[in-house]
Amino acid sequence: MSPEERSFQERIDADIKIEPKEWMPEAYRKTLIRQISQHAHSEIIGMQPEGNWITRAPTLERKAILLAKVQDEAGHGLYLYCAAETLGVSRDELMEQLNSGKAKYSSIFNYPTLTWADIGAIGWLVDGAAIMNQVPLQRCSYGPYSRAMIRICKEESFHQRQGYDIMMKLARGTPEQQRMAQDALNRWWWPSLMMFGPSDADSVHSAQSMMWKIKINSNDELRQKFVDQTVPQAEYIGLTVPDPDLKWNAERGHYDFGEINWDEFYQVISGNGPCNRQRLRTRVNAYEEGRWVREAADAYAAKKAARAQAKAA
Amino acid sequence: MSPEERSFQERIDADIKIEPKEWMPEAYRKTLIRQISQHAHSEIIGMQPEGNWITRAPTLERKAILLAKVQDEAGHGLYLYCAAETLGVSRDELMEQLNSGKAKYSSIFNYPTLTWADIGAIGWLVDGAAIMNQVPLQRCSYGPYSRAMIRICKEESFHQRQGYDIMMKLARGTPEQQRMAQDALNRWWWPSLMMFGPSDADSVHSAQSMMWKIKINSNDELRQKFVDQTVPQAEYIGLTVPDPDLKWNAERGHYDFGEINWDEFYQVISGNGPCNRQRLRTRVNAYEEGRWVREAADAYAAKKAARAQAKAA
Amino acid sequence: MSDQEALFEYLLRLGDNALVLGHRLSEWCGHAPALEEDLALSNVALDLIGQTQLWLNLAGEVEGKGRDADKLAYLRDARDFRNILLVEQPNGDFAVTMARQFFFDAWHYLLLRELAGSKDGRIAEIAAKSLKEVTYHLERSRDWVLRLGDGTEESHRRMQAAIDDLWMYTGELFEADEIDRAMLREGLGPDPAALHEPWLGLVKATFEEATLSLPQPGWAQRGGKRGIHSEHLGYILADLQFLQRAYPNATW
Amino acid sequence: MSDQEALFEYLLRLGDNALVLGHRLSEWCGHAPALEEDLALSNVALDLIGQTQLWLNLAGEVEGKGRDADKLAYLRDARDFRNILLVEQPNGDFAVTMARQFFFDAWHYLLLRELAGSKDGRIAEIAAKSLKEVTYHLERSRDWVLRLGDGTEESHRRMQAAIDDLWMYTGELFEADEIDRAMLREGLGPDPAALHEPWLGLVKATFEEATLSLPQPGWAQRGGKRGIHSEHLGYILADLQFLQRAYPNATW
Repeated sequence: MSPEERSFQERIDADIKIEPKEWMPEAYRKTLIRQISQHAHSEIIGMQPEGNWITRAPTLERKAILLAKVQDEAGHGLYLYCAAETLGVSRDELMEQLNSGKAKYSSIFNYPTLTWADIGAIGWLVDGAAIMNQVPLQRCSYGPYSRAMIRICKEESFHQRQGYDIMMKLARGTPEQQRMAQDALNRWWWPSLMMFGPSDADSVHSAQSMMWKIKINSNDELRQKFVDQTVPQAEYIGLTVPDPDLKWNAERGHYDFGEINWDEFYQVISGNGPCNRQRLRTRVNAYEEGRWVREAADAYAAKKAARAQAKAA
Repeated sequence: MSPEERSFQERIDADIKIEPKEWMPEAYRKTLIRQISQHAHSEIIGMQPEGNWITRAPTLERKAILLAKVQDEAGHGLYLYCAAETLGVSRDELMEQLNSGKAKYSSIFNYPTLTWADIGAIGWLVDGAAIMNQVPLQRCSYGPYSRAMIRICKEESFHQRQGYDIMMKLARGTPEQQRMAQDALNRWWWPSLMMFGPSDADSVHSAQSMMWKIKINSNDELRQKFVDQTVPQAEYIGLTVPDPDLKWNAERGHYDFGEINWDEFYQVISGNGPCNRQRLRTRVNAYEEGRWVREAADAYAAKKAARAQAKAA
Repeated sequence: MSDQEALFEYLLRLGDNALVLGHRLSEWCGHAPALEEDLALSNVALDLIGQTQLWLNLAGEVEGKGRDADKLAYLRDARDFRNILLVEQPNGDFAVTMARQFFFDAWHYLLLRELAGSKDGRIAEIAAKSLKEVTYHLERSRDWVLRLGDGTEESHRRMQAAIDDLWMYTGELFEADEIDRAMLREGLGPDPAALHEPWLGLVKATFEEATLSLPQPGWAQRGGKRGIHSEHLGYILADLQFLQRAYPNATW
Repeated sequence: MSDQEALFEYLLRLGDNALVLGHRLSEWCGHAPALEEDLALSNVALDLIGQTQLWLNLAGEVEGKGRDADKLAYLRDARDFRNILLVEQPNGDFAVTMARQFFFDAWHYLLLRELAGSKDGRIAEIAAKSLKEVTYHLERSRDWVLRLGDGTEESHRRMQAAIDDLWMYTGELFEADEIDRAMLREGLGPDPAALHEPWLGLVKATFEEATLSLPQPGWAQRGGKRGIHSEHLGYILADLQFLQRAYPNATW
């Protein structure tokens, strides 16, 4: 370890935040860029499955809440791209990586939203899992990322409550609504568990990331925490978690749960999810169709600046 | 009058059909091309207002009937373009004239279809008025046009019955449906009367066209006939024709009816109807977006012919 | 028509404008040219949905038949909608959306400024609250007219085309009918015609700065205020109302 | 699941395939590349709507709860639809529509040929009638695959892109589940897997003649048969069902 590396690691061990202009190992920078931009991309792609129900939300209030939520996701994407930019990569570069299919985003957004209950399930389960991942990251070693996480977590927990509220309304609604709610839980449960990533045994890079404090807990730890938190919430509103192996283990003080179908996980990751193509295409179209607008804004800004300069001269 | 012209007029007076390869005055040819192509364009543009409800028709049977009807309109367009082609103008030329906004089509199709009842009203009133115009044209002097009219009239009268049937169902339905039916009659009545064109006093070219037997009755004659036929039909299903001046004139043996708002008529004709731009844009888009398909079909046909020839050689 | 009925109709117009334009803007969500615009378009849409709730709840109160904003938004068919034609026009490209927005915002701003002085305290209150939001909407849409008009050749061409296309829907904003006249008589709302001059002034000045041409005055499309809409509205409602229609006895 | 229930589900699949594809084709009406295609696409759509009525009426009869074809078509939500994913995919350009049609027609033809020998006389009768229509559909869509594949450079590129995009929806056509197995057991319907070889043979031969490449075998999207659809179906139903939902007690 070089002296620089040693002093870098000492600062991390002492819980001192690393700031953009400080020295950092190339691998730390690269890993962080990958992690932050994947997270940013997930926020942006994540706008689509929920956006699918904005025009069909069942009341004005639900419509406003949903729209505000999807708007927050755009905002989160923005914070995160800014955090990534402090590491020396531009938003445009990152977007090109997303559009070209090179960059990854959370696979959960490759599932379709089929009913209004899916909007509840996403808020409750998907945001719930996201928070579980993100809360520890508020303490991560990189300053801008840590601060972005603090803002994001505050909003996400709000979203999660709203999602749970939708589910509760449905679960206590008409028989058709109850069926809708249970069906959404059935479809989103397992993909939510997969959001924590592969089993620790199969997880690469984890040790280094933990030493750098850009990963705080192990995948399996967080997954267990999510299950322990969510199962009672499901029970409370009378929904059944779709896992025959699920049961409380008094000895461990945790719920035991069934095997995850990792085949499906890797299929979706590798591009074969129900909506992978659709999500990417929608994103690329928005980006390409917006090009002339961005160019116009730049051209106008340049003209304005030139005029101001001419006046000043 | 030249000898040719005289013999031409004699044939017409003797009710002998003029056929494509026979001599005819240039003005006769031009007038016919204008009249037939306007009629063809009206069929094509007329697909749009009704097409607007195909995906929202209220039962499978209504959906099938409506789709078949709009399909018939495409078919009528096709017969008529073929009839026009016998006069030495190609379908592509005519379509370009339509797309460029140079050619006219029936102004009635520049009104929007706002409810399902409009589909009934169009069938009953608009097709009703069209038939009134077209029935005499079955006897028109130009053979191909006359024969196209015979085919078209058969189908149109079928459409008119279907439209009236929709209106009857609504007029005898729930209060909301009754309201819908009356509202559609209110909106489509006057535009239907305008379909017969300006008052005879203001109608140009009429005398010559009548002599050539490409116009058989005067506008006002046909309009009166339409009113006389339609008013009892409205009464029969309990709808009220939106004309306070309408009343039976026992002396004339006809209904008297109110003044037509010719200002509106000329506004719509001159491009200011509610849907003029939309109709033309939709047509142009379909045509332009279909260009590569037509080109491919031509290229394939050429390749196939070349291969057949190569084989034969 | 009683004064009460006229007021109900008038409030529907205000609420339906906000509802339909908010819906159109919400269609952009996730498809905007940049993340900043996703945020901004959603902001405007959210303000408009909020205004919808206020106006339509008041409309329901005035009607006195137990209909609230949701019932009015989700359970009327197109012929009973009272929004102006402008707001239901399709989003088109970003230039069309911004031209539509600028025409609407400039008028909305002037209208709300008048309504903030309405004799009816409930109207005045909603208008005053909305005016703050709409002041910002106008600033923003005006800014985009400038940017696109005076941006690149392409953006200029698109903005000019958008303006030319939408112009015929602006006349309706300034035409008074018996309902507007009843509002004026009662001191509840302004004379629509009186808003035309300041509106045109603002539009002209903006277009001049943006190097855009003002279209020739021409025929005005009208009908929305009395429920004669374009063919676009029906499709908006098919989506908007699907769940309420498909599950009639549910609460959400 | 009882045999009766399985049969009901099976008939829904047949009916919903025809309904949804017929709907998609009807969206083309007035927008086709040539008048002849407006006529032809409408013809196919009309045949499919007719088949929908036959299958769904029979489904309602089998169910025995008083639902007819219209009730089944207009009053079920997306999760209760049983069509395969292929037919609900958007029309895209003409190449996408024709690729979708060819994949479907080739399968539909083979399926109906088997169903024409069903032990259930009602099924056999509908299948035999439909088979005549679908024979023509297949001829036509196959012809367009040839024309576009071996037409111009642009049409070739578009057709190949359409094929590559839709390929992942074709696997579902040949996968048997418990319902298919129940049908097979009772002699009511064929083994879906048995249709794969002749289907692939037809597709291969056509692509070869059309100078198109067969996509690599890959992951198959599935779910439609048990009601797990793409996000497109909901929008189809919002339009399709609007009037029945908005005016629940009306007859038309």
